[in-house]
Amino acid sequence: MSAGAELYQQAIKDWAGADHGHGRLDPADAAARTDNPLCGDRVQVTLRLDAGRITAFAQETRGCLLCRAAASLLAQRAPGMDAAAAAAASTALEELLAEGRDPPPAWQDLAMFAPARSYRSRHKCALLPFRALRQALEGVSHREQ
Amino acid sequence: MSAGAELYQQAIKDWAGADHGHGRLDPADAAARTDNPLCGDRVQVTLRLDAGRITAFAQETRGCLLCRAAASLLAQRAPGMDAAAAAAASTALEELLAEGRDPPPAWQDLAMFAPARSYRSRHKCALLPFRALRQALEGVSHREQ
Amino acid sequence: MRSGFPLLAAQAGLHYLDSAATAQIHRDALDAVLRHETGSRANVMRGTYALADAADRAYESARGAAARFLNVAAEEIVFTSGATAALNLVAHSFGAGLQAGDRVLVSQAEHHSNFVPWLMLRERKGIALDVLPVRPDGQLDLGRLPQLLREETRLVALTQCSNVTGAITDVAAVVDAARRVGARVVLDGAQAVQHGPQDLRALGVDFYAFSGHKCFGPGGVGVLWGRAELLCTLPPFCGGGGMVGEVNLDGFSWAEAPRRFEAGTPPIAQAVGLAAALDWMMSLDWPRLRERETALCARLLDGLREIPGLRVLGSMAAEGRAPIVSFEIAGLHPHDICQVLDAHGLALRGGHHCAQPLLAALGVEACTRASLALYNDESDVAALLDGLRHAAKALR
Amino acid sequence: MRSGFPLLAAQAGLHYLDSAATAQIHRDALDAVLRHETGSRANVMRGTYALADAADRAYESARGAAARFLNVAAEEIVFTSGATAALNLVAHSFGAGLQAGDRVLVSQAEHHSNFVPWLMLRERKGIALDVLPVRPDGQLDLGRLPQLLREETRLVALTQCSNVTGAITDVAAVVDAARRVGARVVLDGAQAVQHGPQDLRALGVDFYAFSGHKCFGPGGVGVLWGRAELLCTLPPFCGGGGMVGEVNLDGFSWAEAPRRFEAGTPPIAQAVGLAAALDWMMSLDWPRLRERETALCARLLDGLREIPGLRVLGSMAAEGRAPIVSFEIAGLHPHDICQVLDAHGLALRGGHHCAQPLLAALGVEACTRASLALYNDESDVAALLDGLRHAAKALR
Ligand SMILES: Cc1ncc(COP(=O)(O)O)c(C=O)c1O
Ligand SMILES: Cc1ncc(COP(=O)(O)O)c(C=O)c1O
Repeated sequence: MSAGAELYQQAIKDWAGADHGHGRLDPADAAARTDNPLCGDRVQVTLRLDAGRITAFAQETRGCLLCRAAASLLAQRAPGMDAAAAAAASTALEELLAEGRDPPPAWQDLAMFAPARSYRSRHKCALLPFRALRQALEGVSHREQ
Repeated sequence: MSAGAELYQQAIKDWAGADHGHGRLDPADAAARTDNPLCGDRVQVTLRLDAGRITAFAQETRGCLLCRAAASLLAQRAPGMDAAAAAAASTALEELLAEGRDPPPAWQDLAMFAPARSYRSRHKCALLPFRALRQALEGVSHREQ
Repeated sequence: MRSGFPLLAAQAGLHYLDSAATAQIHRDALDAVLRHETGSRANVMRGTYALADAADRAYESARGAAARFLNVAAEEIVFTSGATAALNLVAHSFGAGLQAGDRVLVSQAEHHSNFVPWLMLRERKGIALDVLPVRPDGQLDLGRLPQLLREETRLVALTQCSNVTGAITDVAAVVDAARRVGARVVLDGAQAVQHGPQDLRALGVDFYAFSGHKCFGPGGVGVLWGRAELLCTLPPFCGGGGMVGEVNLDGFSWAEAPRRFEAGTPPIAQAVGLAAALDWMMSLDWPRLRERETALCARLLDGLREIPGLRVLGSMAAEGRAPIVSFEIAGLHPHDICQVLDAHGLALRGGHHCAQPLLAALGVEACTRASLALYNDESDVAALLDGLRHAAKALR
Repeated sequence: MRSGFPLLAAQAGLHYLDSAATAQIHRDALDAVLRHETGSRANVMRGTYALADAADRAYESARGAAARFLNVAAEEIVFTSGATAALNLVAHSFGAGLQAGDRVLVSQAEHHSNFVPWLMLRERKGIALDVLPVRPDGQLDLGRLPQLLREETRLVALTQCSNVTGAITDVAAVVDAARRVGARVVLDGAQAVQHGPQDLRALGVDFYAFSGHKCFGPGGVGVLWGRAELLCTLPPFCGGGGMVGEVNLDGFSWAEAPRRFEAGTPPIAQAVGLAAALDWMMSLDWPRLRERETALCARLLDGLREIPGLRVLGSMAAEGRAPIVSFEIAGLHPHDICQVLDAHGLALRGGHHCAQPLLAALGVEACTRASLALYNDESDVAALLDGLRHAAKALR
């Protein structure tokens, strides 16, 4: 398959299609929304927490396949994570996209985003849910940079 | 002499040096001031009139040799002129500068400005006193275009 | 045609279908910029040396070319940094005379550049903003004009051509209605100029804005046209060198229009390049080119009809529109579509195209846009239709 | 050195001494513009296709180059259409937070572009404007600062370097005094950048403005730098595409800085060209170049001393100044002087140089200005001194 289309491996389509954790927790202990003002993509994350650890995670995502796959993956992995773990996961994805660095063993699934590396304008798509999670955990709720 | 310096024929220097009509009439029947906002040059013209004809003309000019020569020349020729004659003189100079057209016999002295033709940015210098005169006669006193 | 555009000539495999965002630059425009920068570069504030005189002449003759392109007078041409800057200029200079109680009418089909400045003016001045709705076919609902145009309406700000649907505004009808209440009309020509010279006298509007980079010229330059009798009364927008008469500690006097609106060193080489692009455009056979654009657009629309789940935003007619076609495909995100298309050498843009109010009215968040210009041909359309079929397969 | 500047290379006989108005463009800048327009031209609002990505990268990396040139962060760089636009941006965006009772301090040495925007702000907002006087030697009278800086002073707007006298402002002293009353400082760097990279962190100012065409880059582009913590709180100036988050009929949200201040399509190729010019400048040996400029300036000043009736405006010292020298010659008008000089291949500008308040303080209406840049050499200075002797003869 030609470049570009290779981005859409079955794994991405599967994760996006699964749409794990879809919904909104109410009440929630933490929440954040990130937007990509340039295309209108949006991720809304709601969390329940116990002593700083995630006990429940929900996401409502309007976005492209990359964004939805990332949100869905995150929904599967979030329970049990604290702020440091969320930051580490986000960094792992950033480093994969920016430098091609292999993700740590616990985040091997992130490798499905590797082909996005050469499409800089798409990095933000995959990162959007991760940023939402970090923001929710940091208790800040400002607009996505 | 090289181009550019040829602009400064003795006639121009003489007319400018003579500074005919220097001063300001008070009272005056008509007055106008024209400015070149791009360099601060300024011509102030005051007139006395009788039935629309100039009986006395005075000019205060701050400007380059071309501007001063034109003001001085105008001071010598103005008495007796009416609005139509002033407009005709102004047009003669404009046409000389824009198209190289010979001035009419009565305005042969304008020919000293002919070398300015190729220096478009200088046309305004010579025209400034003529514009002041026209404005004074037209009773308008708006800023020079 | 393609050979006149260096980038397209160099990239034979590229199907450039994003001319509504930026048109490719024509060789003549690029050459003019080069020639100016290497032969006539100087500032234009009346230096008296030969080079400065050459720069002055070039800049003022660029004003003349823009005037000819729009069928107006050169003194009515204000060079700006682009259409956005031109529209903001109107919002500030014309807007300075407005006050609470006055109204401005905009349409819901506007690009953000002709929408946000009026939202900002509303904040600054407390004016009221009325919004002319769009119909589901993307056309402005001109039937609402009599009701929306009030005695207090001072200005109507509309696009000549939608950058999303390609819908063309019935300017005569708008001008007519606006005149009846004494309102002025500013027309955003950003999307129109790439499809041929304009006759503003015939259109009857009061202000007109466009950008160089959308009509085969350089970026960083645009034009505001305003009626002489308006320009000569409006206050300046930005302050700086060149737009003043006298300056002292107590204040300053205004230079005459158009220089009053050109504070600072203008984009000289860019204006010269734009003039070359406009001169080139004025040398073309536009009736023929328009026919060609329409035929190509028809072919595109016909092809899109065949694609399952695809919905075109606005009209499906190829006539009476600009060759700009936006669409959504059920279940596929525009970013993903454009990504796959890119892999097939197709340059299209997905997103809200800086027209969020319009997209909201049409019920979508984002869409994929194909825009055709005079250098596109049937191979581009065929490649796009092919690419969309691939995308549907790759993304599902 | 001269061979790197296409116009100067082509016109061997030209003594270009008007770089303070516009510097000649460097080959690298021109090449970068060309390369961009023919290889990477697209709009920069996040198109996802390869060409758009290339344009995005080029534009954002231009931001990086400007940041390196000023020793600041890339997110603090706002591209504008020039220094004038940058200063107007500050006057509007920072000025939006000011109100009657607040004060702005400007100097009498300012270019109109850093003077008129504050006169206009005074009209808009009813603030008070204080004016720091210049001494007869052309230096700002900094001794007056303690008295002029009041508790109500919110902003100090000064030039880093006078475009008439070449006087350099003691920025540290100004920043120090301004901090004491909590005022912000905007520095007009238009004349400084052509003489080398700047260290804004060391200078300690809050805003900085410059133009590309004065530092060997293309026209139509400039830079506003602002401290991140300031930029992120300031409201936008112009409205349009790219500077918003969400837009609907009720209002709009702001994009993050710096894009919040870049409404519409920015001057993309021009920013890329500017970056090439700045990269080239950053590769030079500035201590050596400054020495050379100073030596040349000394030679010029020495020569001018010999010319009967000539008076230099401001300082006669070659040290601690920019190589910009303005003068009058008793009985000769600057236009006439420049005209004769032009006939000798000398490009100099006569007039008020958009600094009427300064000229008034120095007691002249107009003057002749020679400004030296890195491509000038002793032959230029010799030709000028020669030309002035000719002018004195020809004009008397
Ligand atoms: C000191 C100073 N400030 C500001 C400007 C304005 O720069 P620009 O005209 O490029 O906007 C200039 C140059 O004209 C200048 O010399
Ligand atoms: C309809 C319309 N108006 C205004 C603009 C703004 O033009 P620019 O970004 O060149 O200022 C655009 C293009 O982006 C447009 O499509």
